[in-house]
Amino acid sequence: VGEIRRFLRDDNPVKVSRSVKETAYKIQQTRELLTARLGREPTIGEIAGELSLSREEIVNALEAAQTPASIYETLHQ
Amino acid sequence: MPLNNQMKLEFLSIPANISFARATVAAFASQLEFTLSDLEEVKVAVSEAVSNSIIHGYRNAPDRFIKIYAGLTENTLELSIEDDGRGIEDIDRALQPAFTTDPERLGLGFVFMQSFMENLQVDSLPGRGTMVRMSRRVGAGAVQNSREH
Amino acid sequence: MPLNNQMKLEFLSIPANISFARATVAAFASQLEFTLSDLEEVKVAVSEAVSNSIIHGYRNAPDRFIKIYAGLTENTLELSIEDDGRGIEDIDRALQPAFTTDPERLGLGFVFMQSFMENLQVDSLPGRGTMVRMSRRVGAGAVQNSREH
Ligand SMILES: Nc1ncnc2c1ncn2[C@@H]1O[C@H](COP(=O)(O)OP(=O)(O)O)[C@@H](O)[C@H]1O
Ligand SMILES: Nc1ncnc2c1ncn2[C@@H]1O[C@H](COP(=O)(O)OP(=O)(O)O)[C@@H](O)[C@H]1O
Ligand SMILES: [Mg+2]
Ligand SMILES: [Mg+2]
Repeated sequence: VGEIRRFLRDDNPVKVSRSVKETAYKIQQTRELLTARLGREPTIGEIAGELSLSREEIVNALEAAQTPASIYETLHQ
Repeated sequence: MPLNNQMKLEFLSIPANISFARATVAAFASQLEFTLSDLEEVKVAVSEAVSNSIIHGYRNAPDRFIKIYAGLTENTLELSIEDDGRGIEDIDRALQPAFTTDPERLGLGFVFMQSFMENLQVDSLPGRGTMVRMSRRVGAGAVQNSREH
Repeated sequence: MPLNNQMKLEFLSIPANISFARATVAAFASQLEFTLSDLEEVKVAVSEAVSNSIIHGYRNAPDRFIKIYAGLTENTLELSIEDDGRGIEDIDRALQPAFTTDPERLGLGFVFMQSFMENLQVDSLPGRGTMVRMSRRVGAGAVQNSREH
């Protein structure tokens, strides 16, 4: 378990962390790449397959990278 | 159409949960073959409905609950967003573009929901609460988009 | 400690919802100042508990429901994961490393939950269901980690 814990460790603060931003950037890059390759917008499954991420991880990375999500939230946080 | 998956989410009526709710619905919807743009639009619709419940339904009381029910058929996300807040007096009027009961707002929430989702249906009883139902089919965005060009 | 936020999530007992549940809990927990690694560990614990409900609690029946309740205090995520499935005969034995009732499994689920989370508590009644409670404090991982080195 100690091994797995060390393997998983990556001590970036999660909110607006560099690696979350990098993941979000990679997702957008892959989206453009696949759009060019397929001649249409890729599905989330196709992006997930290309990046070896789960669909949900893609959704969460995009959400985390774009906080605050709305003017309303900005005003109230 | 038979439902292949179902979830129910209940959370406190605080602004921090707008982003949580939209991410959760998008994560659930991502089990279907939506595009990222489809999911972005679904997220906007969820944000609008949830912030309406917080702002209008509960008038920013932070101790009430909002419920989201979501179902997936083979190709459709079905959504319902509910509060038991103040409710809407005149639903037809509330749905009109630029109608708002709050002079600081734009009155475009329902317009967004209507244009990004399908089958928008609003049920409400003054003093009892509001339920907003809508759905989104895989491929619907693409069709709409190509029609636009 | 007072709760600053609360959510409840209920979903069908199908494998596709394991990754949905872990992503949802992580999105909720990310309202506190957890690190990415903290969240990875929370996600492992959620996966283990949810897959236990699916595999052991419901023996892979796809039409049952699993409930997750989550609360946030100023610095702690509190979690409870519940099913109303078969239940556990002998909880102490189930918690032991390498104990499993399924010869194809490793019997390490509870070990992971115990090492990644704090205050693991298991309540269960045979034939009625199982409730697993656990919590995770901000900064707990860092402390534990520096102790290990
Ligand atoms: N959940 C709700 N509870 C009570 N009233 C609501 C709710 N949702 C919408 N309304 C009413 O409908 C009106 C229009 O909503 P919307 O189109 O989102 O515009 P806006 O939020 O900018 O006012 C609101 O101003 C409000 O009066
Ligand atoms: N939700 C549950 N319902 C019924 N039995 C459970 C549940 N969770 C755990 N168990 C029992 O506890 C045992 C140990 O669980 P765990 O440590 O996760 O190992 P594994 O899942 O690999 O068997 C399981 O084999 C099962 O008998
Ligand atoms: Mg609105
Ligand atoms: Mg297990």
